[in-house]
Amino acid sequence: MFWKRTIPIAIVATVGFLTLFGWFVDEPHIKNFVEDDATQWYDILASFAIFLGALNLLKMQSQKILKKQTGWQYSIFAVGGFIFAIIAGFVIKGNDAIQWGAHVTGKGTLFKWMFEFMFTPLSATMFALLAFFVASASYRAFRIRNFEATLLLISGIIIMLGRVPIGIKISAWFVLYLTILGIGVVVNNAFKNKQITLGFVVGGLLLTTIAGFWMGWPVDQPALFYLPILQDWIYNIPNVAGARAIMMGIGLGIFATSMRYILGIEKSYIGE
Amino acid sequence: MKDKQFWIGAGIVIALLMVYYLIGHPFFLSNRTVMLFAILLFSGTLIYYTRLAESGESFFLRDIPGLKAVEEAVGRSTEMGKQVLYVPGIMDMDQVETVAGVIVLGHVAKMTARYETPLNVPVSRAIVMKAGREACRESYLMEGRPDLFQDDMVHYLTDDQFAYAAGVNGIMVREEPAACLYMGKFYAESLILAETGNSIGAIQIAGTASQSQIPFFVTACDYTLIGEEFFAASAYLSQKPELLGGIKGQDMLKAMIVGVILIGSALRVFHDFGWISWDFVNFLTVQ
Amino acid sequence: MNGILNFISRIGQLDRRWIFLIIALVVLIPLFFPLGLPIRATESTRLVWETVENLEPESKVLLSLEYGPSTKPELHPMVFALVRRLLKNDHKIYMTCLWPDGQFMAEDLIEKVIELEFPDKSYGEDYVLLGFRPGGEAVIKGIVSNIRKLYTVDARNLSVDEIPMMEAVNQFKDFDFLFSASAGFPGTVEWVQYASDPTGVPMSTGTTSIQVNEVMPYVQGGQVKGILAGMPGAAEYEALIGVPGIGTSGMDAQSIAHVVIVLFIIFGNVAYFVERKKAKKY
Amino acid sequence: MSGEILGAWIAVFLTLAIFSYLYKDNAFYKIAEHIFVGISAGYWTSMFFWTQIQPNLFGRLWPSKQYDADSFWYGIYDALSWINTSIFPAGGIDKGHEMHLIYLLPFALGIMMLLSVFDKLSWFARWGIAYTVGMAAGLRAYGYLNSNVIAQVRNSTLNFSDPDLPFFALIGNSYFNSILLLVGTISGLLYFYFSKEQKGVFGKVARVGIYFLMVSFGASFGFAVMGRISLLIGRFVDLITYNDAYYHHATIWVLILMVLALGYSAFKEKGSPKPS
Repeated sequence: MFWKRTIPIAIVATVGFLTLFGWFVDEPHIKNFVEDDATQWYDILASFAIFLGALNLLKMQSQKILKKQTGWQYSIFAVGGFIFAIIAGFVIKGNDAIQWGAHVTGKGTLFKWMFEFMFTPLSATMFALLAFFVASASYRAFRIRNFEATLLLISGIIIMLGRVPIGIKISAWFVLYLTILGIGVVVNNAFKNKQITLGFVVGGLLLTTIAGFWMGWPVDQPALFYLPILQDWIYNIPNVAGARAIMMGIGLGIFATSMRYILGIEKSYIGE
Repeated sequence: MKDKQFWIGAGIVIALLMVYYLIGHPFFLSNRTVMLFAILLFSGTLIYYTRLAESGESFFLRDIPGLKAVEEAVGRSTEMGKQVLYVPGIMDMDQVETVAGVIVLGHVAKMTARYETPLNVPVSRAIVMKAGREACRESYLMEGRPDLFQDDMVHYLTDDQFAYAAGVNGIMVREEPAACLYMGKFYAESLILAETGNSIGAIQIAGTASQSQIPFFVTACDYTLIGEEFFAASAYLSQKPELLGGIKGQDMLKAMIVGVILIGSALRVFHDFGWISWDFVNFLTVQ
Repeated sequence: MNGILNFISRIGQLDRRWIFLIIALVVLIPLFFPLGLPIRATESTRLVWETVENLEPESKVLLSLEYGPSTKPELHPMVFALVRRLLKNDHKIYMTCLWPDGQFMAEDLIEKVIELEFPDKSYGEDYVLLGFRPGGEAVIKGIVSNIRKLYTVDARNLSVDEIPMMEAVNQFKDFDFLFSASAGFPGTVEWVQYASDPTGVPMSTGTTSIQVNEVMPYVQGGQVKGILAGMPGAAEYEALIGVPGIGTSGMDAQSIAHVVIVLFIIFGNVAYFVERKKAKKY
Repeated sequence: MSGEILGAWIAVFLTLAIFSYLYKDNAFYKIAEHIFVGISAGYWTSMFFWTQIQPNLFGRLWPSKQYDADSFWYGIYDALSWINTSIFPAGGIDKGHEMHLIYLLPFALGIMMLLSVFDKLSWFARWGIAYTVGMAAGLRAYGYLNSNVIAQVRNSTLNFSDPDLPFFALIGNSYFNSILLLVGTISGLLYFYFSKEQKGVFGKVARVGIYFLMVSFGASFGFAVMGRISLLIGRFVDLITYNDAYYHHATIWVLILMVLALGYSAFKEKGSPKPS
């Protein structure tokens, strides 16, 4: 029990206190540990751990092949890919001018070749799949179900259009017309009276048209309805307010959770 | 003044700090004093409420729908005879979110042990694999079902973000889990996971403090624990008084912060108008 | 009428693969037939531009590259544009990488922009690639406390003591400006928390679009001086300095794709309403 | 350079194979996915080893600066060097480090981590986990409290410092914007208040908070669309490059072959009764 539980809890508390209060201490050894060694140690630890992970991956995939589970043929590619990467990493350098160690970031090595022609296209394409997913997600999710969803939709669309060059071409008057129609829907829902709705919409459109002729239809006036300016406002004011609230919540949550670990109130991450 | 021990302790800490200050505070970075006080005040509040809860005081805590849904999701998987997929984020244990994710995993493992539902936890970091296994093993043991636990429930895929996403994607489309839980720190892969989960019709619950990913989870998942709610999850799920007390303490801190913002606004405006010379902004700028 | 309604509600249940196909086409076609839409700089881009323009001549600029191949399309254009401007204004550029693949990106930058367009600028005097050091936040802290301890040699194995422009550069405070081109962790947020906030050295940033929201509160509060937001941010910066580049050329495809997605959203909603109406009727 | 042309073909194949997932889960995607998982695991294992363990750990334990062939400590090193000279080059490791024997501690934790594969010793990993959690907790608690809480409290306060501040302006600061920011931040923060039912006045404030959160999410979403499209543009530009005559039109050939293969398999599936 002592080795399995008490020591780990003691390690958390000691290291935690040291790294937390080390921020206030102007003593070279402690400062060095907090600012440099602490994270380096973790990195070293993680680098050892990754061998463990790789072993687990190999075990799972080889089991699949040996037991001929469904899709075992594909596991051959996983094992093969891993072995190829390890060979490029530890056995064949491919460029004698570069030292071992520098070969993982240097030019002309097998490792670099693997990075450029296998790793890069795979990860960049996987990332690019998101362009499609984000389109289908917005298609499905941006529905005017309730007021909150509508806000999400409107702010999303304004940012999407206002941020790109085409937004500059969209006249503020067009947006104004749309806004009046949109408010018309709200008015209709609020009063449930066709006459009021009709009066509002026709009146609004008429007034806008008169104002438009009077002002000569400038693209970026009234500024409130010009997408590039409107998106800048949304992005700088309401967006920041919301983001800041979440940010502070997260900050507090992380602080409180960290303190719970350091003080040993929460210790289930090592099993209780 | 209910908790005598606490106040005595706090008094001792303050006294020690005073003594330290009076002897010339060696090795102390004095431009960070504000932060030191903030830490002491904040942790003091948290400890106070934790102790209060431990002594039997109970607090009201509102429901978080996403957390109620976790048990439902596990139940549904059981009915359908399918597995539960749990993704503890793509970062390592050096992120507080990941640790929180592993703790929630422990609670989920208790449920799957109770319902005898298969659990599948692909992870992207080996330390998380180790920690996840320990948490699951313990949960299955506590539920009296060590026979159902296997090490390979929690298995490693790869450290790489998108390779991991591709791998989990594959698991989803081929094994078709009925419930997908995403709890941890996420980056761009969040939408790949959530969209694929959606396409296989799984019930999806996400919890994350990765600010930029919350919107995707909100739109693509059935329930999302937003930011701080996620950190409250382990307290809600465990219902342990000391953890619930911490949540109450956090709430008090939020009230305090709102107060400081309001007072600070007044002070700042007074300063801007030249009525007072003390600069609030400068005071809170800690270098 | 019924036919139209049926058609609309069928669009509502459109197989998402059709959406995928249309997106692919609208992104691909403008790449072959550009439209040349005008570009207008947003406030936060302008702030970056102003900050860079207001630097004293021969300022020491730390440029940190924290991205890899997967986010290259978003960050590479802005780094290209920024470096062009910095070198044109005779600033000195110190490049560091917090991500291992950042070094590949930096090499690419040197090859394609600096060596090609600024042949009179020499390595070690006007720009230097200090390279990648492992450790994430620890590297930032190392740069803040003592950069020479962290970087004894640069990426080309030259001793730092023999690099002329490294003279009088000992710690982060010796730099005049920091630009972090960041695609995630460690990146902008860590630079704010561990370098810029504690030392007061001004910084700007360029991030992937998705990260913008995370960084915005820092920008709004003045902790970060402006932000270049994704590929459009790069295009705006290119417009401000008057040198169109990769960012500008991608903007047409970007514009059309956005319009198409907005159209999808509108169709989706119309279909949703029609469906709801139908459901009410029966 | 044939390596480059071969590489281009492989890159094109892998790119299109991943894209083929958009059509449906198919053999090409499965191959690419498994290769990706395997390659990346090997990639990061090598990367971590050569950027962490070798330079930062071994480089600190046996730096070339203090190399002394007669000492016992470097005797161990020489033995290791005899086993493998690429990891342990003769004469110590030159990564600019001094000797720090304190790094034997993380070394030991790392070894314990490795030993935890054995069932009996699985608890060995706990020490490493404990170290990681403790370090993360201490470092993050300070960083987040400073930048995410204290600094944001400061930024949320009203900013009326400009004497000619307009009452309302869309761009830049104004009385209206400053107040709106304050209201939004506070109401948003109160949404996260757990120990009070969201009813009555408090409920309304929390509702307003949600509205701000939603606008923020929408904006984020809009940005995401933007970023993702940019990445797709990047991919297409690469594919167009690889379609050059220099690469023997790799893109178009691989595309045609892949479409044919997928079409054939779809045709075959349609012909045969579904196995259900």
